[in-house]
Amino acid sequence: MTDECTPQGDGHRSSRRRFIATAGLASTVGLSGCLFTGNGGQQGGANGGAANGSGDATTLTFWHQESVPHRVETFKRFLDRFNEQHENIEVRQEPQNWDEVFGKLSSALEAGNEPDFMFSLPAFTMTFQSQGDLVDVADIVESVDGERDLYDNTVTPFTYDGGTWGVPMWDMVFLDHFRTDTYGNIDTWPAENWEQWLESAAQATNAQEGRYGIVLPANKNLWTTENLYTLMIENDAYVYGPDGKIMFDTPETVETLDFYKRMFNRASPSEATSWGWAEWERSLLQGNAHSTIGFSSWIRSLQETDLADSFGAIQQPPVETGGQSRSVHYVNNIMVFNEEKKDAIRTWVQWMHNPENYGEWLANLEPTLYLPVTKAGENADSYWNHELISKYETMVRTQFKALPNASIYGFRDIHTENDLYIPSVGTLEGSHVLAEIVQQLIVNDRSPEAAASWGQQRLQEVLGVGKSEGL
Amino acid sequence: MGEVALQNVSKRFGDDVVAVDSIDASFRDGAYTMILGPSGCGKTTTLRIIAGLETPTEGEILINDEVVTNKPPQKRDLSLVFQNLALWDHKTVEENMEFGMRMRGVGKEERQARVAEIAEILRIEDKLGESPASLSGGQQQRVALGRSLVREPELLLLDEPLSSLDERLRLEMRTELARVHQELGTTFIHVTHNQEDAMTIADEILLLNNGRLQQFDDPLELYHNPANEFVADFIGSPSMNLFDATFVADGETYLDAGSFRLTIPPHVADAFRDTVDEGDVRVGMRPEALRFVTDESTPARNGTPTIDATVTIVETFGDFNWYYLDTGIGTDIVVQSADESAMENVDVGDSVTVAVEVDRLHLFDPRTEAALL
Amino acid sequence: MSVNYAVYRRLADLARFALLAAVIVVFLFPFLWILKSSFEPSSLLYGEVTLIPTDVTMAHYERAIEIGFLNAVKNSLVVAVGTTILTTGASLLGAYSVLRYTYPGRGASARLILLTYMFPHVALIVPMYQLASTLNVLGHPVTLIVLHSMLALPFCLWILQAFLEDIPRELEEAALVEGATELQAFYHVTIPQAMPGIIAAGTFAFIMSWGEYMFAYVLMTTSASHTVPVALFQLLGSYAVDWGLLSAVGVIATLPVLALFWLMAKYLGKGIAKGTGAV
Amino acid sequence: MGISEYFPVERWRRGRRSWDRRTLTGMALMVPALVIVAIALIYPFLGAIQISFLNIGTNEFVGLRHYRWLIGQDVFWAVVGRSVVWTVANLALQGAVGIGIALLLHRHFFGRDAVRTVMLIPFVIPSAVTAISWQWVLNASYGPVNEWLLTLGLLSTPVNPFSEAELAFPTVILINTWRWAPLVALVVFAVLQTIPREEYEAARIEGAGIFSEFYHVTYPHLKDSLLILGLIGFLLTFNIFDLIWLLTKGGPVGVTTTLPVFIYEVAFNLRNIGRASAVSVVLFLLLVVFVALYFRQREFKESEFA
Repeated sequence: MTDECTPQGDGHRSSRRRFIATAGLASTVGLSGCLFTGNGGQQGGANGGAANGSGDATTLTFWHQESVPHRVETFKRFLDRFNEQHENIEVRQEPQNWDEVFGKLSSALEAGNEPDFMFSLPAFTMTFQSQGDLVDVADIVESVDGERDLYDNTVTPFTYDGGTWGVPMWDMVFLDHFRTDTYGNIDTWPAENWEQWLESAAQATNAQEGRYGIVLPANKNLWTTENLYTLMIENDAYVYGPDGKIMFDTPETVETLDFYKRMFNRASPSEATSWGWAEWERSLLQGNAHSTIGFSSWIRSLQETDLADSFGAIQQPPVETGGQSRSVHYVNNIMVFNEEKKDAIRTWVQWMHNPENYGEWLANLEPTLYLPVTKAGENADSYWNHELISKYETMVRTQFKALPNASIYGFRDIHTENDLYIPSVGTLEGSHVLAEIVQQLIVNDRSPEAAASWGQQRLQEVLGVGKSEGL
Repeated sequence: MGEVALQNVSKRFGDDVVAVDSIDASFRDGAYTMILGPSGCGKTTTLRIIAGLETPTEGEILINDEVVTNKPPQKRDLSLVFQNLALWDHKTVEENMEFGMRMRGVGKEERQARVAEIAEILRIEDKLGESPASLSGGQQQRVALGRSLVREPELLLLDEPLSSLDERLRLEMRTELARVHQELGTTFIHVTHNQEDAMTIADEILLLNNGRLQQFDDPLELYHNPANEFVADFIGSPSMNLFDATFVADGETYLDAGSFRLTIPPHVADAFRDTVDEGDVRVGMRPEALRFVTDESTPARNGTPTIDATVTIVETFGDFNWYYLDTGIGTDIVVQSADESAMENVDVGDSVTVAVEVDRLHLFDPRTEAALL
Repeated sequence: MSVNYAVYRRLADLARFALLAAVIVVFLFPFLWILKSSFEPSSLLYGEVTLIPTDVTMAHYERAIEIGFLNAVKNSLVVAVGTTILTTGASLLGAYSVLRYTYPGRGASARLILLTYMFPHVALIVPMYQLASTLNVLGHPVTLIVLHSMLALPFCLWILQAFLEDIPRELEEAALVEGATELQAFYHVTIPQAMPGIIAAGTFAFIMSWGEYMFAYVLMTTSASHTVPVALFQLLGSYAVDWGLLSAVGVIATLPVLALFWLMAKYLGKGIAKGTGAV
Repeated sequence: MGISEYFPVERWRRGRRSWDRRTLTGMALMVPALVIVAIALIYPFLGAIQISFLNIGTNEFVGLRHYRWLIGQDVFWAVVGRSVVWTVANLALQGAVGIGIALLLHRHFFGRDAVRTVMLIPFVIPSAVTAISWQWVLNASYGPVNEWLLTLGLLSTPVNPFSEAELAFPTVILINTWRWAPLVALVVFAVLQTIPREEYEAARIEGAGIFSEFYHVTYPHLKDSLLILGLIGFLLTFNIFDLIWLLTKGGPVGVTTTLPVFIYEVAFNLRNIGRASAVSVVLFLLLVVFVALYFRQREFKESEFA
């Protein structure tokens, strides 16, 4: 028995009120905003300032998205070599994930704590350029061009708005990869036009045996976007019209979507709606998938299997016989955030582009995937000396052949000719709308016309860009 | 020295609840005082105020003439045995017992010696290494007592220490407490709701009801001279018979209960008239002050009043019985009788006559409930 | 009749066991699958689906160590242990405060902590990054420790509150009466008495911190400071996935927390039950 | 009666002092927890509110523009709806599975404690590992589940549940249920252990079957715990980001884009942190309203959430 009378706390009614009042108070204080001041303007923030304590040495921190171990190791090898040879500069890598890096970079930019430079792609470069985050690197590009002769179409995606905003570091291009043992038996191979292509892929397909002529993805990822876009480029279909507005819903797009869908239905595994690169590789190595359009990224893993010698690649067949094969390419560039360290960055870029280092670097980073962007690089012994590059020389030569006719959305001929500046391309890529359109087409089984019109709407909505007047 | 005084002490919880209401009391040094009262009367709160676990809303606490009202418990030289014992299961018996000395920086050897000494007195010397949880209820009780006694506090507070024990153990521990108190001479303040405990071992009893002090006296005084109706009702088993009556003093002096009258014998009538006004009173009669009138006895001779009644229930205890009598006043009158002939002859349904010892009649003011006589 | 009942009971027991077995299989299968795969040579991973590896290799684990994954394990240990200490300490004091004291704003501050579960954490990334940058603690474990503590705090508070409620107040008062100060009573009595709750809350905080991904990715700016989930997803690079390595790393990422859980399961279980007011 | 009766200064002083000491101690003990919440939640939370009124990058004040934008977005309301479905479906499934498992464990049998422990493993595994292993196990081309279903003839072609518009959402919900149901089971089991055996025996004597036994004996005991679990579960589940993001990134065709994923997409993929913050604030307000209603609706003991 206890006699004490414990005081009861205030009833829930008043507590609840207090609780809501607390929340309300918090919001009010937030509105006044006095606690929080954005400091997005600061450049070269706390982390590794302009020059650190040890004499005049400049520390360069850069981000890249090549986070798998062997690429990180390759980077490290070259960074160690560079740092050894340059007393005053120390370069440090911070590998990132493509999937989440933009949250991190956005945060870093807001806090003024971004890296000094970063590996990127044309669309993303433009996004950050449009926000005023980037430093003009025309001088660096010029010096590399002067010394090593850059290919024009690797520079154009970065030249707009009165400057050059990215230094091309390597290129990647889509080819049509196929298993020679399967496709060798098909008379219409190599296909001369899209219909033959479709026919050949269909012939190579035997769904009962789990064998598919081609893998066309329909997942919400970059690979799907690229697949559709490659075919659109081939067929003269556009996302942005000549006025920089959305010009998606055109007969060319409908044709392309129609082809995509027919090809998917006849020759692609239905579960490819969820695939990314990893699944395609698996499927290839398991012998289920026999061709794909894409980057030549799996050559390294192929070596462990018996497929290594039965693999070939051609440029994508043109739409019509005798037409021009075209493709999508991804120039990987660096974008520079820190003006003050530009000299050091130039030194590093020039060193990386030195054919002795350059060829070896790209060949080891991911053999057959990453292509030199300079004449000097293309001819560098250090590149061709790599075991896999030489083994797949034909394939690599085909890549070089495809490159001059490859382009990328936002930076197509009609855009560069008109000197158009389309900052929403970054959003386009981040939003995966093109991949979504493929999903509408395949997963939601819309007609090509409906998918094209859905896409036009969606693009305008997501990008906040109006409808193009057309060509 | 272990003298405790409460000066006008009140404790309120919130605005409505008054747990302790203006208590003034002085506890004698070295005495065994029981704070007695029904559940919720404020006795534990009073004890906790003395211990320093509660701060009074009003009033002062003095220990050895020093005001300690706002001193935390650790600064008062006292100890408390909790109702639930509050033994620390994560410590051994020995660690439990030596804790107070450890907190006071007593050296290890001395601590061990003291613990051993007290453990022997309490007969738990072979349990020192064990966890309290593994001990029996009585042993736990001894450990709790030992923890409090070991550093010889001037004042030992006990909060219902016997309530969790079964009957046999309770009796044993009660005796044990009395023995220990005698040996040590420490001031004991012991809270209980059990009047039997209080009556048997207390030097003094402080009786509380609804937070108010009812009476603070030695046990016999409480029994024989209850200060008010509550004390009269609370002390004694079975309870005092209480009923309404009218005191009439016109010529004849009597108490009119409606269905019967108690005539006040002439030799005490004057005393009644002097202290009690005519009118409504509450009458109290201890069951043991009533006795059956048999043929052999002639109570009327010296004017002893009697009541005629019918027996409704008989409860047998062996050496005495309780008889519930219907006298027509609405409540039963209880008689406790050890008279052998009555125990043999009186049964349910019998008509009986009981005599009332006028000397042991209590009268209370029906409004203030204070004792009149 | 009784025979039928016995048969019925037997059947019911069988059904119960079958269901439980199915449940356990479903609950464990994904982890067992990567456990199995982590020991398979890469060539087998691309082949047929088998339950038992036909060939066993430690190569993936060797590779995991070679690429420095243990550094991530070390980082995660630092962060998780820090989170555990901070959360447990703060919630022990907080729960004690709510339970034993009355003061203006007590209920409000306790409820304020519930806000933790009401604001989308994704939206905290940018401001949090700015704060960490201003304080120059980006990439420092303390940043994650504070964040993870915030995430684990409400539930740990509930757990500890429930445990503290079960400690009779008299145990502390006995210590006070014996001459201990409030602090000493807290140390000598409350903490030992609340130990099962402290262990439960600590285990919960550790598990939560160990698995957290998004804040860890954004705020741990250098690869040297990456925690386990971040390092794990770094392996899922574009255009190349080494599934064998990924499985091995997944197993390494799980083992410490699994071991801790196995040791503390009794306490954690009780803690969760109490924290949600079940008992 | 002296004036001191009206101004009991001495008592005030004394009372105030003792009040102060305990009050200050109590407040001081709360400080560490509040500091953590202030640093890691309140401060960034206020920051997010501020950002929701800014055009980030230029730091230009845009008033309610972001809010107007999102109110007008059908997508936003679709996502809100999806989040509600996500939460309710998860809670319902977790409740059903959790109670089911707890009932299976209710009767004592050899090895029950081990089962109870093993059962919690999904909750312990880091969500990153969970995501990777489920993606693998359910993978259409090399996952075992498809392989077996094909062998058993239950499927004619492999199916990757993460990529089918109809399957992706249920699959993610199921995986999240897989992760959290053990916890519900644990709690329910703990409650079941507190139900006196006599109540079941009484029900059985009165002729109750399994279902009426559950309804009349088990359920009333569970109700209170489920209410609290329901609230915590609702808030936690509503804000789940990691697992969905790691499994599907909100796809395919956005069918798994719940509010937190949407916020991430708007903030970082679409690079509009202001809008994303506005969405977050609205989401927060929705949850405040929900919690307020919940508190109004249900009797909560002060201690549960104090």
